[in-house]
Amino acid sequence: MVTDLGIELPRGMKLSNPVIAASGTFGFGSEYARFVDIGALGGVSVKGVSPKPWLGNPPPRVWETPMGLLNSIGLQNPGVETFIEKDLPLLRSHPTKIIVNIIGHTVEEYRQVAERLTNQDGVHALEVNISCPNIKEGGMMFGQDPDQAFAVTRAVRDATDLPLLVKLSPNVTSPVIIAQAVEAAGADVISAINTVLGLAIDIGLRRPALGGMTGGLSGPAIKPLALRIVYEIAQQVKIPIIGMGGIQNAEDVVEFLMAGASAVMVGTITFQYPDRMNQIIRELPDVLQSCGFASLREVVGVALPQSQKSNVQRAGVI
Amino acid sequence: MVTDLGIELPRGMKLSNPVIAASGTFGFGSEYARFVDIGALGGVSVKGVSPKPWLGNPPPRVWETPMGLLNSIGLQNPGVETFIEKDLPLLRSHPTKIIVNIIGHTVEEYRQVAERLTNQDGVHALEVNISCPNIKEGGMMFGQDPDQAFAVTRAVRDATDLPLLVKLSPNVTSPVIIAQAVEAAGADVISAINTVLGLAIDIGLRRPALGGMTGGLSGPAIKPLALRIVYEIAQQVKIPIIGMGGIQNAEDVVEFLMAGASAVMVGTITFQYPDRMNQIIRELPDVLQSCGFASLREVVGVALPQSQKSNVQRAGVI
Amino acid sequence: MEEGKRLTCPVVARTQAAEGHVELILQSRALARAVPGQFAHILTPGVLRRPISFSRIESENDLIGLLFQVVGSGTRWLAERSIGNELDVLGPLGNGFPAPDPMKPWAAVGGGVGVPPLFAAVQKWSHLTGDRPEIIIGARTAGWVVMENDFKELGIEPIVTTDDGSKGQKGNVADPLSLWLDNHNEAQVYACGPIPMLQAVRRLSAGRATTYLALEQRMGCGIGACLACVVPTVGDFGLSYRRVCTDGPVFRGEEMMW
Amino acid sequence: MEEGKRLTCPVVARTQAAEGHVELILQSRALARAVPGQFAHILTPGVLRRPISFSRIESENDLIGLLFQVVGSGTRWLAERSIGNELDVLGPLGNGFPAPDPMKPWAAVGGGVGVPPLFAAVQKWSHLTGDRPEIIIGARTAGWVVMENDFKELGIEPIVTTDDGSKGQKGNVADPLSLWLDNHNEAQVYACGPIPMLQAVRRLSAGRATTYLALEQRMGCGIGACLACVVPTVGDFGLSYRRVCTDGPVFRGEEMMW
Ligand SMILES: Cc1cc2nc3c(=O)[nH]c(=O)nc-3n(C[C@H](O)[C@H](O)[C@H](O)COP(=O)(O)OP(=O)(O)OC[C@H]3O[C@@H](n4cnc5c(N)ncnc54)[C@H](O)[C@@H]3O)c2cc1C
Ligand SMILES: Cc1cc2nc3c(=O)[nH]c(=O)nc-3n(C[C@H](O)[C@H](O)[C@H](O)COP(=O)(O)OP(=O)(O)OC[C@H]3O[C@@H](n4cnc5c(N)ncnc54)[C@H](O)[C@@H]3O)c2cc1C
Ligand SMILES: Cc1cc2nc3c(=O)[nH]c(=O)nc-3n(C[C@H](O)[C@H](O)[C@H](O)COP(=O)(O)O)c2cc1C
Ligand SMILES: Cc1cc2nc3c(=O)[nH]c(=O)nc-3n(C[C@H](O)[C@H](O)[C@H](O)COP(=O)(O)O)c2cc1C
Ligand code: FES
Ligand code: FES
Repeated sequence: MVTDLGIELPRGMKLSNPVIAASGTFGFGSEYARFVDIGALGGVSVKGVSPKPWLGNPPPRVWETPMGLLNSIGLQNPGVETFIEKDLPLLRSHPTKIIVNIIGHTVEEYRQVAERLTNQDGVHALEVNISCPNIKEGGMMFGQDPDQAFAVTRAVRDATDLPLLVKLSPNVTSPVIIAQAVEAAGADVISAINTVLGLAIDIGLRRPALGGMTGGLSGPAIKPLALRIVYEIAQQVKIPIIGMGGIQNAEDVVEFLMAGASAVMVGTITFQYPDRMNQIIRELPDVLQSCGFASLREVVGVALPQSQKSNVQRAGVI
Repeated sequence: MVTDLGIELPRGMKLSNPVIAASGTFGFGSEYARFVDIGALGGVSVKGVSPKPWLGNPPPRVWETPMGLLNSIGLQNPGVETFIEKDLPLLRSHPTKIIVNIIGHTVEEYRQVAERLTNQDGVHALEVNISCPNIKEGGMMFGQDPDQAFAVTRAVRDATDLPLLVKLSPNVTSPVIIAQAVEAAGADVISAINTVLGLAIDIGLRRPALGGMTGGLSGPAIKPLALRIVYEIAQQVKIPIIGMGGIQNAEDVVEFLMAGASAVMVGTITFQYPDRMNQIIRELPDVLQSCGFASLREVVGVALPQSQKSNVQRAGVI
Repeated sequence: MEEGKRLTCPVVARTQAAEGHVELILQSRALARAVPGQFAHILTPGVLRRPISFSRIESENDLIGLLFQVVGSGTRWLAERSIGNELDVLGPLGNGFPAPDPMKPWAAVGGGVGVPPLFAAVQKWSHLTGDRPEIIIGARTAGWVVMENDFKELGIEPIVTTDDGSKGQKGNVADPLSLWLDNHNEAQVYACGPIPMLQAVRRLSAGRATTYLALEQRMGCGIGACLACVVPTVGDFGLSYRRVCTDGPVFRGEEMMW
Repeated sequence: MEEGKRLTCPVVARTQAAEGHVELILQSRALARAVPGQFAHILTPGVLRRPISFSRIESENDLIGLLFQVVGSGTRWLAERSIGNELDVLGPLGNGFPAPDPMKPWAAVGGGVGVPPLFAAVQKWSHLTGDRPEIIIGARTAGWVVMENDFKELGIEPIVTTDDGSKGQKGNVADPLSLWLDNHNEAQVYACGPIPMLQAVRRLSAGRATTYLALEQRMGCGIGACLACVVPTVGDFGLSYRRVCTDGPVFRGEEMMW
């Protein structure tokens, strides 16, 4: 029986288990406090934070699609100062790892917000969001070009010694090239994937359903795409990967682990079932057991082509 | 009430309605003959055909995902000679438009098969598949690079005067750049989209679920991605677009039309409901009516940003 | 205000409230402590829960009502629930209406499925105010007028308007409201309905009455975490998007930027 | 062979065939003209239909059986059907078993849910052959043995094997088959079950018996259009992928390339 779900990511970042709340779906943590046992989560990645407050996109900002959710939030956030002052104190009262998702319009803004968050009590890691499809400048732009992805990652790397996750966009021809660029620039972990650029039409209104026109698709619909990207990247980079996209249950988590992820993030399903992450953590040992595994370590990358498994094992500091 | 669903595509290709069976999901047509009124369809795009027979990928070749279907057929086909001899005669007995989807490992193979199909009785158009994610050489490779997309399209264009559809891959950073390349190379119509590169893991077997490892995702799950690509391309090219990806009903068809498509193809849903295309064609007039349209022409591109609508109207030879 | 929880609530009654409109009565001690204007976020087969306001709140017997129009997959599924089925609900959520000032004239204006939360408010507070509140309820057509009889059972005769004139006054709720405002000073107006109706209410009331508007917006989480459900409001530095689920659903008219 | 159609068939009986196994009896004139080894492609809530063989075919009263193990979402949904529900079915599909040669010894070997199509074959043809066919049915464990009593009702005592020895002989179907083949010449063996079992059947029968194997493969269309359901077979120029849905499900042992 797998009893220890603990994992260790680079720079000594230890998680009690591999299940982390995905950025943007869990607010700044405390909103869900009365529905979820936050202390039992492996970690919480908070909503993207920028140097100054951002207004976000016009509503409607969400639209349901077949087994998917389109969103166009546009990274509305109160800015890093308000986050540090108001939200962080509440959040750090929970015994979990806090990952702050950061965002900027320019490389300099990414650097600024990273610097400001470094040495803040309760901030355990940064997740550089170079993949948000819902803003006009910055965001996904940086994640679609290897040079820009490198530049942002390097600037943030220079500004902080916190563990650095870089979150990749699926909306590219080759996710591997971007992954290699951010690895070369000093990323400690790759988060994959952010949402898939999509659109819905409100046929009654004869216009795009979302206020921001296009939006980001999340939820079970994108799981196969997310798994493919994790599987491709795991064969070509050495740093660990946190996989996400459409996870609904412990079996889905095992799929991501087998495809090469060392941990996972869980987003959209929380809207339906606020405590689903807790349930997944409870059920994971049984599912691993029934697949014949004695430890989490054995599972990671087991579905990769034979020659690539060692890569992941080397990377897998788990 | 919209009574005339007829549309006219370039080079005088007239369809009785805008609903076409999608390539690879409708075989060579006759398999479905006892379940579907083929003559009532706007057209049929047959399974991809290559100069010589192709073996295809090892099974399993399909896997169900949340509202989606992963496939890795690998373009098994009997080759163009057998197609002309055995399948085409059966198919052309139905009063519909026959579009032959063509595929090759090299530019020369695409040219060959196009040439061979030109002037064949019953072949009304060619659809150049530069977007199949399930073959190692050729296929999607050509659809991920604008220069190669141009080269294939130009070679086929030079070999035939049939109406030329070019089918694009969603697995690219910028579908618009590929669309512009094939437009410049002489494509008459853009088909968008082919399947989305994905993966599933069979956690019991600890390996990718499909024999070919990765596969192509189709079905309702991909509809938002497909609509986004149609909407982007419609703003940047002048030739008409045939939209597809996850269409289940007449409302979905209207979404694609509003996003800028002049016609649609319908694939995966046929496996569940063989006669769904017939049903969609029957219901389309009512749905258009209830949205307040008096003709098909008015609908196309109505959800595009204001400045772009004229583009589509110019293109929309419907 | 009551803190929302995740609850499992049995359906104890189901009525056809109007053509294509159903009211479900749920038994729940926690929900029955809701304030009118609050809502339940209900699990249905889709990827998102569905927000529905409380149409009645009976704290004496732990019952609440959900009255909704069947407009899509979620409400269709809800309409198929029957007695004994259980619903998975987050609630009560959001900020409801404030209790009306007993000293001031009060009108409640509802359009379509905006009527239910106003009924809950009137049911709770109508005995507080000196005069009975003025009730104005509008609908597209006669078959869609909801809760008229419920108001009558409280002893209040609502003014009914229909767009097509098939019942009550032809037209919308603006005309009777305008008339009422002409005759009442320092009034308070509670309203819920489509945006154009709420805009009219705000315009008519400007400078004459305090308005409380219960808004709708497409929601994700329903509890303030995802920033999906925003509406444009007047912020310190101009436009500011605020959340219907936790900053609302009830806003004061002058807060809105439309 | 009967041409498959799209049919709506009522469930007229439902039995718990074994632990986690259900048999549904459908009424359908068209399906009841199926050949043993053919299958139905059944609409369930997923994106794909589910293929299930006919476990019995009673053309006199227009009834067929579908006996399946609950292994996932589709079979779970099917197991929840009850009398009066209707199924949306494409069928009968595929090429069934040939009628056995009455002059030759006949054995039917089934593993797990491979047993049902063999029962349908034995039910139809056992009176044709001089000797009763030899029936060998295997399962993981006692609770999963299916249709043993059905064979007994035909007057045939099947040999039962279980992997864990909880019922019948411990081990798999290979040992009793091997024994039988030692004592029968120019035999014909019909088999259905997991691939390793079918491989063993083929190996044991090589040069001694004609084998007909009913195969499974994940399917798309079920009618030959999508080329999803292929298995590796011996073609004119080496490996050739052929379709289970229309070239099979029944293949001769020597056709397989495994
Ligand atoms: C605070 C609040 C209170 C509400 N109270 C009521 C009520 O008492 N009675 C009633 O009939 N309706 C009410 N609504 C509207 C109700 O939520 C929608 O009609 C319902 O969600 C439609 O779901 P559907 O699946 O049937 O429609 P679909 O169109 O299939 O829904 C698709 C998606 O859009 C969302 N959606 C569609 N229409 C609306 C809408 N008007 N507002 C918010 N989200 C929407 C759905 O929640 C779902 O996520 C309320 C909405 C809000 C925000
Ligand atoms: C010709 C044929 C005849 C069959 N006859 C029987 C029978 O008589 N009794 C019985 O219990 N089973 C039979 N099977 C297997 C049966 O089709 C699967 O068990 C069933 O499809 C599983 O569906 P699910 O939704 O419960 O499982 P899931 O695993 O949720 O299904 C996911 C997908 O995989 C497919 N799939 C899963 N397992 C199989 C399998 N073994 N073969 C083919 N597709 C599979 C499903 O059809 C579906 O598309 C037969 C299969 C074939 C091809
Ligand atoms: C409403 C919403 C808001 C999101 N906001 C962010 C964000 O601020 N930063 C970010 O990196 N990802 C954001 N995401 C993406 C998620 O973190 C996650 O990558 C994606 O939703 C896929 O996971 P899921 O399918 O489990 O939701 C958001 C997703 C949703 C649905
Ligand atoms: C089983 C299968 C086989 C396919 N084969 C082809 C093919 O040969 N050529 C091609 O251009 N597209 C092929 N496609 C892609 C479809 O034509 C279509 O682009 C895609 O499935 C999206 O539409 P849908 O969601 O309606 O199925 C195939 C799709 C499926 C599911
Ligand atoms: S619905 Fe998530 S913040 Fe309101
Ligand atoms: S399932 Fe489509 S060809 Fe067999």
